Amino acid sequence: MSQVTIKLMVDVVGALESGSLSGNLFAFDTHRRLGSQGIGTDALHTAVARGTRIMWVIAPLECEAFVSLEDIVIDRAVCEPELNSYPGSSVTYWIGTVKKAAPLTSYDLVFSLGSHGRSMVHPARLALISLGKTSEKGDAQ
Amino acid sequence: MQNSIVLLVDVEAALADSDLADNVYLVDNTRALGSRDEGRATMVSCVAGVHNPDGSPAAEAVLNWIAYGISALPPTLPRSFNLRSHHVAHDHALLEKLAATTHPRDVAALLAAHHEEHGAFGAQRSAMPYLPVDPRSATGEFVSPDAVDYAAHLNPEIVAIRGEAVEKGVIFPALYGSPDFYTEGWYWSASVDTNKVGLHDYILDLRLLRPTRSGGAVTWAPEIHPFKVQIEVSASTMVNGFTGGPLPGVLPLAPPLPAAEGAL
Amino acid sequence: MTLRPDDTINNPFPGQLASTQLNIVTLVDVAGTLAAGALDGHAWMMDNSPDSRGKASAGLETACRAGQVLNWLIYCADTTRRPDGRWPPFARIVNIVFLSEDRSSVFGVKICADLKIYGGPDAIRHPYTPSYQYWAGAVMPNLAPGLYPYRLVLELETGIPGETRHHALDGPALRVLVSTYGAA
Amino acid sequence: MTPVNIQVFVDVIALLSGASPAQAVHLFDDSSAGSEALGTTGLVSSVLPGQLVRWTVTPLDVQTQVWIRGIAFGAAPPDAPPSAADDPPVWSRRFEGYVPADIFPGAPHPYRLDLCFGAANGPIVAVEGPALRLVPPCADMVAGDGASRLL
Repeated sequence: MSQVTIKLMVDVVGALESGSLSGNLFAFDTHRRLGSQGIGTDALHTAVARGTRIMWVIAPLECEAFVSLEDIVIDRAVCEPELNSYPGSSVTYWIGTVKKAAPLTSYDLVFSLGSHGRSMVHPARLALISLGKTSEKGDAQ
Repeated sequence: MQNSIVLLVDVEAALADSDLADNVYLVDNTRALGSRDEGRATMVSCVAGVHNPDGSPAAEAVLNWIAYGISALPPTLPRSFNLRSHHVAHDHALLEKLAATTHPRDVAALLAAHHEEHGAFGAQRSAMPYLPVDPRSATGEFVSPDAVDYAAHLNPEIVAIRGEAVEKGVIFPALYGSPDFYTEGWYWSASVDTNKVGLHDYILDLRLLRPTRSGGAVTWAPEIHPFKVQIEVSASTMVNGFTGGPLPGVLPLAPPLPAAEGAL
Repeated sequence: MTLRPDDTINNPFPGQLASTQLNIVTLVDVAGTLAAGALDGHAWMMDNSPDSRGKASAGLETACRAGQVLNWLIYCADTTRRPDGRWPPFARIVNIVFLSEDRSSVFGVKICADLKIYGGPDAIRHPYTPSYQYWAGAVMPNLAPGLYPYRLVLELETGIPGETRHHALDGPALRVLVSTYGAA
Repeated sequence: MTPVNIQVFVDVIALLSGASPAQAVHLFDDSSAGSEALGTTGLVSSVLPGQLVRWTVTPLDVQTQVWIRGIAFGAAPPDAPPSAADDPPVWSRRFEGYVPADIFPGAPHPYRLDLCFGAANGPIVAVEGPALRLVPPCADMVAGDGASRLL
């Protein structure tokens, strides 16, 4: 069983200022060589196969800025991410296993930002794509 | 003004490729000032200098660097999560359990369980000087330092900042301490001479650790990989916000005054 | 240490406090302090923790959690270079001393790990190598919730070379909240 | 006569997350003639005719960016354009000026402080409430005696 980490780096101040995560979210994963597309953008498409374990973790751009991932809205027939926290801490991550391969499954991310917990949704820009389709460039779009 | 420059590194891929190209992504916090190629290896950070009319700097310009492994523990974990003394506490707990055990089979089971959860009892983890004493995967699970898979979960470390921008006196980098858990208390920072306007290259030396198994033992060999980055320094002259000119005038208190230049 | 009801403050986002760094900022009017011979009315403290109390006073109560990194920064009211090229006198933090609940004695339990001055470079490679000079520490991970008063000891330049004065702010405190494990 | 420094401290993330300026902005000065409401957005700074007044802004979350975009005196309407145009960039504007010498002391002169943040076309937060109050020159001589001796 393979595992991929999706690291979500958020420019919290930029997102709060513009009221949008568009352009203020930078998503990275460790499957570039397996066909992931758009690494480093807010439209990351992660190449996965049935059985791939996916872990979503947060990284704020600045150490004084709070951000947490409150929800991942995704077709639950494909993946059912669960919220976990690191033992002895209140820092959380999401983890889920791909239940079936699908050509393209986009998902929403729901964040909470800043010291007063402003909620913000990043709709359907990130996606899971099938490992098998990696040779067809642009297929994910 | 402080620029935060973050490097995200796919450590596993970089080790497989023996190359950082395509496996490093950069992000900074000064897009509004003109930084470009955010999220890519080619990112250029913009530093906006401000000078007094006499050319002296009117504001400090500071760069801060940090490098994250994409698969490593998140940087926001408080220190309590991963105290350097945890393994000692675990070893003590094991000793207490062993003292209360009489049957050899139970001793073996305790030792096996401890090894599974926390690594070998009393292991000289410092024998691998670059490895954390309590290695954890991104999900927080204990990983034996003998597990080559652990390479992906280790953070790259910036060990030097050098190159043209340093040699020409554009940036003045040094290593600083902090009580932050994530970096084990170290980060790089530099001041910028904003008189040196233009595009400048510098090199970050990143240290990755490559595990190799020979016989039964795993050795972690440090590898230094240079990575070229650019900054673009611009400068503007400080102007008075009220007058639009270089010098302060009389404050425009209401009711408006007739032009009163040289009131002092 | 007695637990007050507000130690368990109902923050809607319990994850945030321990995972972000807090800045505790002191502003000192150096000239005013030197003229008055005391900090009273010439020094104020603030932080960026949403649940802190007494912001912009000398009695700041910083709401924080075990394990959290705290940075103590100091700013002076006058930082503009004089026409004669000299800089106005400035202030620095020389110690942070945790006190008993009634502030009558030094507290015997370690409150912060790695509490010390930071910002010094590993090497002065060049006259322009920056030096930042701030205090920082991480709240001890096993510290019980409660109120932990402290004394901020400041050293002020007087404008006369080699002559400094020392003053202390005795009003601030850390209010360590109950750590909430798990998700909100 | 020493200048008056008005320091504006801003919890940028709180302000952008919905906190009011009263919660997230703190104003101070070092006037030797006595000021009111230090630490609040209602700061009334005592200033003398001919005295130089300097404003500076500092983020409490030190890695964020905040600038004074403009300062407008009087009863300017909330949507009035700020005092400075878009050029030069906000980070190269210094706000300082001399108190007029020909204004009667006593009445406060309220002003509005427009703050802006990292983005070029981002929001502007208006801080209403602070004021300058002119005091007669003798007020300074009593309160500021010690300071002037040392400095």
